Amino acid sequence: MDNINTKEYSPESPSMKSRLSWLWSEYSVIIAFIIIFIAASVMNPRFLDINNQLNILMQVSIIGIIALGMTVVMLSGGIDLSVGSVLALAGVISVLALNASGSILIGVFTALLVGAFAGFLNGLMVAKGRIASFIATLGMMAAARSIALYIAEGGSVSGEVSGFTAIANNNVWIFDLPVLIFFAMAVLIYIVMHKTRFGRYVYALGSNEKAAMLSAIRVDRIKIGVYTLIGTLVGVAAVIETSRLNSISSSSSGAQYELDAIAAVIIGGTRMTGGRGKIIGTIFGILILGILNNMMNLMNVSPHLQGFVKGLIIIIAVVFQKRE
Amino acid sequence: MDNINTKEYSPESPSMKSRLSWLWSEYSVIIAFIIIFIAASVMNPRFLDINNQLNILMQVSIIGIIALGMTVVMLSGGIDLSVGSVLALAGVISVLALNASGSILIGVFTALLVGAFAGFLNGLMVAKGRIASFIATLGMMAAARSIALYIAEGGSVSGEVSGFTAIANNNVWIFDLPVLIFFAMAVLIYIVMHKTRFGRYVYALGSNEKAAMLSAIRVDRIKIGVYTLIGTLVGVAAVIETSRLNSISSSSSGAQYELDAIAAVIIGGTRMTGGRGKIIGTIFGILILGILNNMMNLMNVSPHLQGFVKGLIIIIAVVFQKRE
Amino acid sequence: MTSQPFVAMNQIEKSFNGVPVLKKVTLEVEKGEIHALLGENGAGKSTLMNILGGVHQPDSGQIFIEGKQVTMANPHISQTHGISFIHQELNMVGDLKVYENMFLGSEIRNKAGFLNVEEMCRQTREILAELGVFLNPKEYVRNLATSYKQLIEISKALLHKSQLIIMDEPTTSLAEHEVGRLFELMRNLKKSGVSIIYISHKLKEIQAVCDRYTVLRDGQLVKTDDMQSGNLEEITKLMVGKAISQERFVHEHEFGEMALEVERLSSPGLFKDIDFTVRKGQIVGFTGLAGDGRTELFESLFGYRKKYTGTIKVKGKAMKITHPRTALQAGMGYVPKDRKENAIIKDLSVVHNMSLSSMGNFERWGFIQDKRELEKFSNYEKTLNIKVANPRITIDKLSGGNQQKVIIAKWLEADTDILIFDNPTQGIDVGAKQEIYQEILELAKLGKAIIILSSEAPEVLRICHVINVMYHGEITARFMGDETNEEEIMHYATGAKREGEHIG
Amino acid sequence: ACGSTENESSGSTDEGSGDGDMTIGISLPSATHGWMGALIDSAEKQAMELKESEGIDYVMTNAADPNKQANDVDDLIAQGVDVIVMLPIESAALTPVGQKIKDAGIPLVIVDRELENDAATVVVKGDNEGIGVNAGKYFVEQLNGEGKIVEITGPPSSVTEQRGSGFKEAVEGQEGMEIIASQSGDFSTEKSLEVMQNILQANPEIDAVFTQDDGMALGVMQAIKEAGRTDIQFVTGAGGAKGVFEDIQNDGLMKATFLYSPTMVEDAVTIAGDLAQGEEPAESMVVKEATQVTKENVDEYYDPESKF
Ligand SMILES: Nc1ncnc2c1ncn2[C@@H]1O[C@H](COP(=O)(O)OP(=O)(O)OP(=O)(O)O)[C@@H](O)[C@H]1O
Ligand SMILES: Nc1ncnc2c1ncn2[C@@H]1O[C@H](COP(=O)(O)OP(=O)(O)OP(=O)(O)O)[C@@H](O)[C@H]1O
Ligand SMILES: [Mg+2]
Ligand SMILES: [Mg+2]
Repeated sequence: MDNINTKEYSPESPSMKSRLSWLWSEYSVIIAFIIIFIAASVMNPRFLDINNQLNILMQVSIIGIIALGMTVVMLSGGIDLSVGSVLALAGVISVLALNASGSILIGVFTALLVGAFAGFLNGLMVAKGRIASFIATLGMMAAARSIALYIAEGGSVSGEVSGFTAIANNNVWIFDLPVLIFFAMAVLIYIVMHKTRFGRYVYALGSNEKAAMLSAIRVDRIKIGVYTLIGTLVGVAAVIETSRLNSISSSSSGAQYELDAIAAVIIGGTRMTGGRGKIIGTIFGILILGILNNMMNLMNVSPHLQGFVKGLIIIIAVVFQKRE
Repeated sequence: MDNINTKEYSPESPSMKSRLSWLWSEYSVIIAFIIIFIAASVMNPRFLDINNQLNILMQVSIIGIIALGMTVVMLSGGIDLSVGSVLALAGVISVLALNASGSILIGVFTALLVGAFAGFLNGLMVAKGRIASFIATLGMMAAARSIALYIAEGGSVSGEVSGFTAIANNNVWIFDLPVLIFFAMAVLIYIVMHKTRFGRYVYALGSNEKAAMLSAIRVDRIKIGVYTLIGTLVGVAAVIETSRLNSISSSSSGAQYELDAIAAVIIGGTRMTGGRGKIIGTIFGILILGILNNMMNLMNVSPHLQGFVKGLIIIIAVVFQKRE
Repeated sequence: MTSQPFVAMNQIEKSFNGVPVLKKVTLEVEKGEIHALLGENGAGKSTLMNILGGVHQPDSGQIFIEGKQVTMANPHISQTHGISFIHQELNMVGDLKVYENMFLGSEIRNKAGFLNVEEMCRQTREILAELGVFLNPKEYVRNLATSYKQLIEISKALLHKSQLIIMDEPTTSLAEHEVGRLFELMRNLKKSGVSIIYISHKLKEIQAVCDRYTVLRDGQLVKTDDMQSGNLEEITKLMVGKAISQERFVHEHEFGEMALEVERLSSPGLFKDIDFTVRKGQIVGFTGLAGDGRTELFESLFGYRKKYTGTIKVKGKAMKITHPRTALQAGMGYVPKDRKENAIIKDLSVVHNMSLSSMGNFERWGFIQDKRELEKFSNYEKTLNIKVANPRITIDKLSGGNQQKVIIAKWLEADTDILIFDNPTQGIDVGAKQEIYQEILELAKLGKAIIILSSEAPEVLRICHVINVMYHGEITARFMGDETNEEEIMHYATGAKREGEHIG
Repeated sequence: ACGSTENESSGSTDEGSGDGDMTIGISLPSATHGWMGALIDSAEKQAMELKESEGIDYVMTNAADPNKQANDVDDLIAQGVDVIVMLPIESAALTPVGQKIKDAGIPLVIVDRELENDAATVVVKGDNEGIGVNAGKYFVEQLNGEGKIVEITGPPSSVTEQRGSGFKEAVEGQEGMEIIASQSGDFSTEKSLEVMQNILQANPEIDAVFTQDDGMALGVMQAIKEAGRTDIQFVTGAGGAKGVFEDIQNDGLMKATFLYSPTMVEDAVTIAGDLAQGEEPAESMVVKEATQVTKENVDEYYDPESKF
């Protein structure tokens, strides 16, 4: 038995201690998460309730899926401000398609398609138009919201096909389906980023675009791919959001999702300028935000002061983890 | 005569033609502005009305002042999302101070102080805490709005000192005072950025932070200075905004000002990542936005579609001017 | 009294992440001497200097300036002690103008507190002229060639009227005549009592200008001595543990078929009417001064620049190369110069940098096989003698020379038939240089077509079969490698002489 | 309608009273404009009062979008609150959430915007459509069926939609009445000022201005004052803000506003308190009339201490 154990300590798997210090520097967000988790448990016993835990998971799943895509975009050195608006647009159009066709599959497919197409346009603007991603996606943010409002005449549209709400409201064992979709997406994006050349190229591009290009990487395609990917993920999120409430609002759905998603990515340790960061970090980042929102509801913080508390804790979480 | 003329063509003052091309590459935003201006004149004859022109100037002055500060922040490689919230906070506190003291001077001074202090905190977080400016100012955005809401109990506060409204509602010749304040600030910031070493260091820092540091520049101080500067400018904007209507709303005042300010800066040709850009560009950027808003009202564009039109024109303006 | 050295670094120790890099190193520099600091890549030279310059803090040991102990907490403090530092990696602010870079951190201001632009421009022109450089001080640095950036970096250090100037490989992208001027300047500085610490891997330079030398090896002091008493061979031995020949490589293998034919390649303002051919197994060199257009030429050939005319034939087939990817698919590889900007991805690990251009070699079912990457890397680690403790650390933690070797490994792994090396031995120590030449020769023997761009005439002379000399974007001469010498090359490179082809 | 939930809810109330205290859960949108800010404040004040007088605890949550509000309600249900007060951001979107509350056996008090099913135990609402309709009638009356009208709307939302369509409905019957411009003032005074300035430029002749919110009306009046326009006969608002009342009192350009007071939430919280204590609601629908406030009756409604 001993033998097998020692075998693990080959030169490439360093000692326990250096492993911990590596964990700390690479994944300090996990430690921040654990501390916040413990603090929350102590402050309110209801927090640990299994139902509450499942609620939190459910609550972060939509922004979580978007944050996964945002991680990829930010690793590539860009940003996507349009996610919230595109979610509204994809939701509105997909509900219309759903109602028109009566087919859930078509509804879902439409959402993905609209999201992917909006992302593709963002990618084109960034890659071929050479527009700063901030401004390109700011434009898309305004435009997508505007089209959604126009189509839905400023109001919300509701699904009329029974069974559509099942997507977000079904459970598998104790988990809500959206949570499982989130985890599936997380695993998928993890694999894409760490096990395929696409992911490798994204990191390279975010770190040094010129060197990436001189390494014979088609930087433009990768960029378009990155924005199309987040667009598709936003489409997935739109399906869940629409199905959950069986309706989507052209005016308020998705409002400020970009800020939450970006906050999760940065709390998760991804560098603003790209090239450095981890999918796992983002997952813990989004969990931290979820716990914060949940705790604020549980603790009855004065509504006017919730922003203050949230802002403060985000900053503390980030200060706490920075190591460079 | 000829002689004098040729003397001008020393290697450092290029020919007319190359001068034009230089103008184009450096100040293409001005050309975009001229085109939009002409288009607006053609589309609606009322646009050229002197009162309308003065209105536009008045309308851009508040965001304009903020955008000047945003230019400096973005040149340094940062961003400030908290401007709108800090404006509300500075406004609320200054009205309270104004009413309590009965002194306009104290009111104005308080606004500047609150703005500068919030900026200083942002600067500390970015420089000493090494927090990404996006996240630091996102935290400040939430916190400042929250405190403003808390102080004003979610409502708005009104000035009770006669004479306070004069600040924003007086004219000098045909110009409203806020317009003149905006121009004065523009000249001031121009001088700071191009004639003092502070400005030089801001560019250096935004372009290559490591090189700036190795040149023995105290990078931290410059960063703190940059955020304090924009904070102070936000304080100035808060005074104008409050004085204009003699009241400020803790909930809606300043909402999304950050997006307009950032858009103006980028339309003005400043690079997202810092180091490159011009104050003059920002001024034309803000004028373009002002004309856009004005034209959409003049033409009575459907509110649902305004976002689309605005997003589109911003992107076109940016595509049109990019030259690299 | 006078025997007190200007700077004394005593028993300096430093480690990064638990890996010792400097082990009780002692260095003394007298007033008015030029002191060479020598050693292999990764020996710790730059680290030692970074400690003196306030960039890094030592783990233990003391620094004395004129006998007084000092703490170099940051670059600013170091500067106030009269120390200027020319860093190994260029640290220019590209978005500022030449004069703004020169005076960054020490601007001249008028009485009102505003910047005195005219005075700064005047002084900039003056000091650049001393190095034989005539530039518009208001030009943006980003528009300048690397050699100019390096010269500006040097001038900036001169500007401070320092008592000690640290020069960490200042000549890596300079041409011969520019180096000559720099040496002249250094000798003048020495006369006026300024001390200089000079780091370079070009031993001829060391001999030409240095008074004393200190050799480091694996972070340990090996020897400090006067220059006269040691000859180059001895120093080399101290550095790498064996003697290195400076002889020309002998080529005995046969050339294969035509690999690359370039006809009438032109790009306005960059290069004009370029014709040349490379056969399999042939090593073709291109040399010239800065601004001769050779980098731009090959960047175009490699698809990084797109605005050019003319025909490119790869293995007899005409190709339109519009992207580095197409170039790679056509069988071309390119090791760019200025590795910091163009070659290394500093956030990727050493292994991942190596595999970046040839992901296909490491994939199975579309997924990357980590193990295969590591295995391949350990091969290169041995053959190229790359010094790295753990190949999973990010590449920016490696010494400059080892970074360069990883980049070469990257293109060896891509296994292209044509390999273009732009300044392949920039900042590489003599031992490693030899290894890289050896590797290149092996590749040629395997039938690869090799192109070497270099500003160092001796480099192309040592290894190339054919040498092209460029001047102002044109090929002004072509020699067989064994039928010419440095002097002749210089003639054509400086435009003093211009002729048609020298070989039939 | 709530007969079926009665049994279940009494079950959960028992549990609640088991640990000795009762809790009201409040789910509101976040304070993005003055009216909502005032409403949140009113709700908190009323809840605090209940806490002091009756010992009923409360938990308040705020959300910027329907999904977040659904999350908030999940949290409230998970905490086992005894009654929920909700102002749905979107009626349609929060309807399934209301159902969930009902299924959990928790009484629900809906404020301001109705759900599309019968999940609510009690609805306390203003009359958004009524604001538009009443304002429309007022315009027809004052302008004698003829005139050029400018409309300043809120940001796109169902509230804006209802107020706007009520107004159009009432005005469209009149041949001579025309809405010459309709622009959004985003429920913000500053934005409305700017927008009105521009509209004044575009339209040399305007007879009256309909604004969907009192805060916006203040901005509109400022713009008219600055432009020195005399053609505009009156401006109307909606809500019941102190500043607007004062202008009506002082014979300003504001001639009328239509009540839509944020204090409606106080009633809702009070009713929720009663429900929590197991009382039957007196009525299942409390409609706050969009009462027209003009010079004649303004003193009845004016409260100098009001924050709104
Ligand atoms: N910031 C750092 N973090 C970790 N290791 C470092 C760092 N800087 C340098 N090292 C390591 O320290 C050792 C010495 O590096 P240094 O740059 O001093 O070498 P050098 O003698 O200047 O080599 P070269 O001639 O290639 O420039 C190398 O092994 C390098 O990997
Ligand atoms: N360097 C790259 N940059 C961007 N996209 C790439 C790159 N390489 C491959 N791809 C994408 O993957 C797809 C398949 O690549 P392709 O078949 O061209 O690779 P390949 O030449 O077979 O490479 P290898 O032989 O190394 O596997 C391409 O259509 C392209 O979209
Ligand atoms: Mg070095
Ligand atoms: Mg292949």
